[in-house]
Amino acid sequence: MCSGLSQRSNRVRGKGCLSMQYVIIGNSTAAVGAVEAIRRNDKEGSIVIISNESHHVYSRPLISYLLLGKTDEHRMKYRGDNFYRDNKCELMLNKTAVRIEPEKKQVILDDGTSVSYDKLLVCTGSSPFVPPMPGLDEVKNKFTFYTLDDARALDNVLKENMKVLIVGAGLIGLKCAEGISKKNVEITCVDLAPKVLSSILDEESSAIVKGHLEEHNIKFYLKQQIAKFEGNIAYLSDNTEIEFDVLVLAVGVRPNISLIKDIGGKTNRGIIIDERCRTSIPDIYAAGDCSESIDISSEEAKVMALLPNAYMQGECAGMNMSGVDFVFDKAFPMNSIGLFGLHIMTAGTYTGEVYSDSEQKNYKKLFYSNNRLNGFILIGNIEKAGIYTSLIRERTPLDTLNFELICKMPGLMAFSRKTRAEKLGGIKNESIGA
Amino acid sequence: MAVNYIYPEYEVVRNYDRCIACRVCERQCANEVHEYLKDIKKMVADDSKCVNCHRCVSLCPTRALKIVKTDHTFKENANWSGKSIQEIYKQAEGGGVLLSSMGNPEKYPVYFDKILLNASQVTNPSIDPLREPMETKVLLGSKAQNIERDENGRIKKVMPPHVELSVPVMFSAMSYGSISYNAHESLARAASELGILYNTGEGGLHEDFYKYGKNTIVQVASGRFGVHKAYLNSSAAIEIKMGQGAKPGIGGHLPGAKIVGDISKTRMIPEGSDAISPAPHHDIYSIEDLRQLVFSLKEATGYTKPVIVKIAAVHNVSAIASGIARSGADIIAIDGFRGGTGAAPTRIRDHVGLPIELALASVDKRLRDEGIRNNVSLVVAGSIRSSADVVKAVALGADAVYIGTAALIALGCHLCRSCHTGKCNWGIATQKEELVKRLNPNLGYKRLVNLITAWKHEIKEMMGGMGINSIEALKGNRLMLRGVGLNEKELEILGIKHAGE
Amino acid sequence: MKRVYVNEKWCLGCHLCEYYCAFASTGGKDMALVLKDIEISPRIRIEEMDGISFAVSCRHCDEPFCVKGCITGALSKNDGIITIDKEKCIGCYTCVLSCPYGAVQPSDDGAIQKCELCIKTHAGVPQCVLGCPNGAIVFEERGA
Amino acid sequence: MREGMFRNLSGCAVSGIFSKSGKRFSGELIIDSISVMHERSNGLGGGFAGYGIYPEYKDFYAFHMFYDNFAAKKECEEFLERHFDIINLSKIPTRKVPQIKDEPLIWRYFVTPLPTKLASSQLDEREFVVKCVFRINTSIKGAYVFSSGKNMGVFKAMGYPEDVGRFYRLEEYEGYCFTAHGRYPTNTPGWWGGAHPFALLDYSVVHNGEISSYDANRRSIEMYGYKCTLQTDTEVITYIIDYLNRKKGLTLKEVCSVIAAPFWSTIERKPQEEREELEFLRSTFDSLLITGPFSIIVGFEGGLMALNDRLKLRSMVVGEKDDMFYVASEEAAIRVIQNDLDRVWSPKGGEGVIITLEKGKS
Repeated sequence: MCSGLSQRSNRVRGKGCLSMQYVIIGNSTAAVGAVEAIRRNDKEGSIVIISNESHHVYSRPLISYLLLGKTDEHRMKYRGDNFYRDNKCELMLNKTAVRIEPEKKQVILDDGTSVSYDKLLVCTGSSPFVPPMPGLDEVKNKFTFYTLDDARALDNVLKENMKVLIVGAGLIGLKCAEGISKKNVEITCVDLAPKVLSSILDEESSAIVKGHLEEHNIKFYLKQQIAKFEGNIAYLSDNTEIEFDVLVLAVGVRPNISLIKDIGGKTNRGIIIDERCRTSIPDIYAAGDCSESIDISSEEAKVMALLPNAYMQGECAGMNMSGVDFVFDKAFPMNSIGLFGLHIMTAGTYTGEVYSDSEQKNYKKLFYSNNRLNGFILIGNIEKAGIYTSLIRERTPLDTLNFELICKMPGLMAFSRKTRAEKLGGIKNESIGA
Repeated sequence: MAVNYIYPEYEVVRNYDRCIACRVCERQCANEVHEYLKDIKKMVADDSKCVNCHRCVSLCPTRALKIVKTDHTFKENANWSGKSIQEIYKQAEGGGVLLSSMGNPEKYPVYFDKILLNASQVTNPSIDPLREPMETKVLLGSKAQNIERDENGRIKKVMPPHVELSVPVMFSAMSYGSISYNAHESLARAASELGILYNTGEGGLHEDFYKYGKNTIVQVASGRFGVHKAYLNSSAAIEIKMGQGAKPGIGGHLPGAKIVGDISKTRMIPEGSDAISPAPHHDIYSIEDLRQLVFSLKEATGYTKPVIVKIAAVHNVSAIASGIARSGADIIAIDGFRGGTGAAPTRIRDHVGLPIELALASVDKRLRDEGIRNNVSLVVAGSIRSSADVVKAVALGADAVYIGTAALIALGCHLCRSCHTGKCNWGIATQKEELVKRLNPNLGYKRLVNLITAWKHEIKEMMGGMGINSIEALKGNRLMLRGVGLNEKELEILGIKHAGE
Repeated sequence: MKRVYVNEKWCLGCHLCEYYCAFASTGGKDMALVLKDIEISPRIRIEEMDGISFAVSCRHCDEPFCVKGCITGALSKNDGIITIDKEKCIGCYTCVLSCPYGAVQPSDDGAIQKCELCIKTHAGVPQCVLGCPNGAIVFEERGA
Repeated sequence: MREGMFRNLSGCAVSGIFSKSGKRFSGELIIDSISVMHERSNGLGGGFAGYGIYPEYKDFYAFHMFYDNFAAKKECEEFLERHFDIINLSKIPTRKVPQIKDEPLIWRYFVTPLPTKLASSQLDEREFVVKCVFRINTSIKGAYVFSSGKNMGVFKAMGYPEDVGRFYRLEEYEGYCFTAHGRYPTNTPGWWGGAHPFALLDYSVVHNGEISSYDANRRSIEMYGYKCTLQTDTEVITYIIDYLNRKKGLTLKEVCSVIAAPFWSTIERKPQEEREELEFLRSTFDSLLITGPFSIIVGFEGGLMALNDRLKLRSMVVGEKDDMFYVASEEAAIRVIQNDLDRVWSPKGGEGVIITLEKGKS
């Protein structure tokens, strides 16, 4: 068993062996991670990627930046134009996998054709979830904000001074707000939760963020539900009327798990995978937003729909699919968001004792228990935040370092001299010439 | 104190067009010359603290700094120099002996600079060291006096204890305490890589360096610091220090403040106690006492190691050397009056002793006249500055030379002559941890290796030019030398002809 | 693969590496002209406290979380060197959040900056290494 | 100006002929050989050594003397009378040759030390003789012993060697070994005593070359009581060989390992026993290592040794035919007297070729 890149092939593939057929359903981050890992070990096997979109692989989180004008569709490409060619991938665009036949080891597509596989990766991601709301069907300009096509559609209708109502003050909703702010539109945000970014911020930090967003003219109605829509007016549960030209639904997403669930694979909210990204069905792997794995910071199984996670799970799946035993057991929630110039970083779980330190918009909160750092929230000064992240990722015992110091100031200074020597490579330096 | 009589000797000149206020000068000056004024975002300097060590100059990334000698002057006076006047001010103020470091800086003749080397033309070919072997290896020690044969007529190869050098240059005695751990390590590692020897000086030997024993000369000096059996036996040779060129007739004094930690342990004296090396060895009041010490040390080391007796070059040096050559010593080291030191009374440093060139010439001659030159090897020290000095010394009759100052310069010493302050900005003559670390032995030892390697190449070139391919054929080969601008007496003492003869 | 290694034992805390780094990234010819009166933003940074100091710059990890987590694909590792495509970077700082060494920094231009080993432009040796007066930063091969 | 007042540099020609069987042959042969190398000399010195030439006086030291004047002769003879039993004395026979001018008085004495003097000196006989030779050469002005061995003699003069040979009527001598020297000094006004061979007791040395270690060697050998009065390489080489072979008891092969010691790198590659011996010799007599170009032929009682410097910076060829052994600066000098050679070779630098009489021959 191994993790990281120290890998050992347990299957010899040489000339004369039948070439492997890898099939990947989905064409986003996890798929790229898988392709890159497979090609490290297997230069010959065929890789088929089935995508229900029509695009070269792009970075989904960038759609808000696209609207903001910070990137464009070319630069949004997650990998270069030659990615599929260089990695010898057959890309099937605009095809939806409707069924897997595990006994025949094949995938049935929406056009009735089938693709057979030796190893299959399901990285179907998730889909926006739209709860039932009275009158919603009648709303004309309503959008979800999840895919490039969503972003294009939204962009097409937005005009200056329009009123935009965003339902959902989570990550997607707020990034959307930032993205469209460029268009000089009036933005209102409604959320059932009492705070913004409720899934990743605590009250104090959320208040800071909210305040900051309000400074940028975003109006919030929190702890409010949409009671109903009447044409261009939304009625909240407290009867507040909000007039809008465009409605964005950013309430949440749901993992696309049906392909596995339908054939009796183990699922919960997401497809259940082990630390090698295997589903309960032989030769079928899952990775990315559609999957559910153990969050090492809380030791609970959960869907962690985060890009870094998706890549590393895809990579782990790809490694195992191509015959190299590889473990990914470092998943935990982790977010880095900028909103109108304010940076917010969070990671892990917010349980245990708290170290906090805040000054105006600089906010820091560390959560720790049992000699481990469980999670943190940083706003404003995010310098060297990765050092905190690594404490969570590596489950570093806090008594091996100067915790008091690292709380104040993330840095290698807080580690022991020996650890620093290892980290910076200098440990071998001391023996030079001896 | 009402009046400050002393005007700063140097001025720090900063080119503000080039200064980017990176503050490296400020961080690197142990004398606290430089300071950053936050308000005006400018660096300033206090000239009076500057010792002209060039640390700031060398590290300034934009070459914004230089140090110049002040042109502030006293009224011209051929007799009363500014230096003499300033020294009186200092003594009138402090009432003490003036202390200095490194070698005699005064304008005495440098005989090496008045000697020229020979080269072959026509009648005798020069030899190209790049094509032909050119031997610089030297064995130091006394020579077998008799040839004995076994029953089969084969020579009994009984060689008196000796040491081997790949090139006739050794690092002279500099104690751990007077120089830093890192300087010591640099010397030890360089000696080891070069196949030469370094010398512990009188401060004992740090345990970490026992592993360089094959390349170590351990010193036994009047203070007997750190001398014990394991110390003696960890060496390649043992040196009895009777005198030192920089301060003949004077002992040493390492203040208690420097006797801390490892230094105290290595010297085997309590922390904080002054390390006083008496002027004489209190068990050596005459030559026969020396002989007893020589044989005591041989006894302690099973007659396996050559014993060196080091003396300062003083007026009757040849008679003293003759006595030492008959005392059982295998090697005599003679230290000239320009030899360096970590601290010496200025008057002693500048006014006592002999130029090594004259001392060497007369000792070599005397030992030959007495037929005992092969009883001992001769090692000379006291400002060997280049490979040319090495070649000249060997041609005058030396078997090898010691270099101290040259080695320190290779390690970064800028001869600011402030060792005695303990604030060496180059991490050499200091025990302050933050300064000591400035000398990284990984770099330091390589610089020493480079220096000696370069000298070795040059020595070979010069030998080749003379048509000599083995250093022993250069030893005492005074015909290869000619004097320029020397008087009859000087030529006679040096045993060389004048150029043109 | 040669890497930059740092040994705090020899770090003098002189900060020269930072200045040489800052200078190198400008591509200018004369440090005095380029760095005069500006606040430098080097890719290598000294951490110092209580007489201990050391420089930290990108380790070009074998398992680069910054690359794997990069949401745009702007960070990539080629020939052992992790480089940034500043065109693609949108400054989300996921890499800042991922780097276990704190070696990735936000930069003035909105993207991030990090050591990209300035070996192509400077005789095969990074400027911080050339600028270090005491061998505390070295560039060498040290096996796995 | 004469030899000894300045350091004399020279190029030269050498030649030697040796009969291993001890068969005596005429000095004519060596003249023929050396004359081939005429252009390697410049007329400022030539000479010969012959071994086995005085069989009737073989137990007596044959002193060959140059006298500047009769006063010197008188003083020297008084000295000889006081220390030796003079068995025979005579002028050395010469013939007038136009090229040879300004000859000194040239005399020959067959002597043996007076037993009482020898006993009171506490020296062995040969050392006693050496001491006396040095005494004459350094303290009797105008007298110079240029040959002092038994059953051998040196003949030398200013001039080309072939003229010197005719001058000394060398063809009238027969011996088992002859060596010859033609000199090409760069600056000498010429003095007969300065011509070569240089000899002490029965060691005679002819030498081609200019050694760069001269002063190191000189100052070293002078420590052992030798006086280098001539300031020539040949003189110092002769003394070194005498010192090592006679006084220190080294074999000639061992002598070669001192004066043309192998490089340390060569020594390191030798088997242990040999390596230790070479290390011992080289380090014990470090100052007697001779560097710079030389080829020497050393004559001694019953043998001949040819040796080149360790880099072989001077030419030297060796040839053999039956019991005859030849050595010369140039092969032509051998071919001219024996073209039908069994073997011809160039010894390596530092490789001494030592030839001695076959057992029982003398």
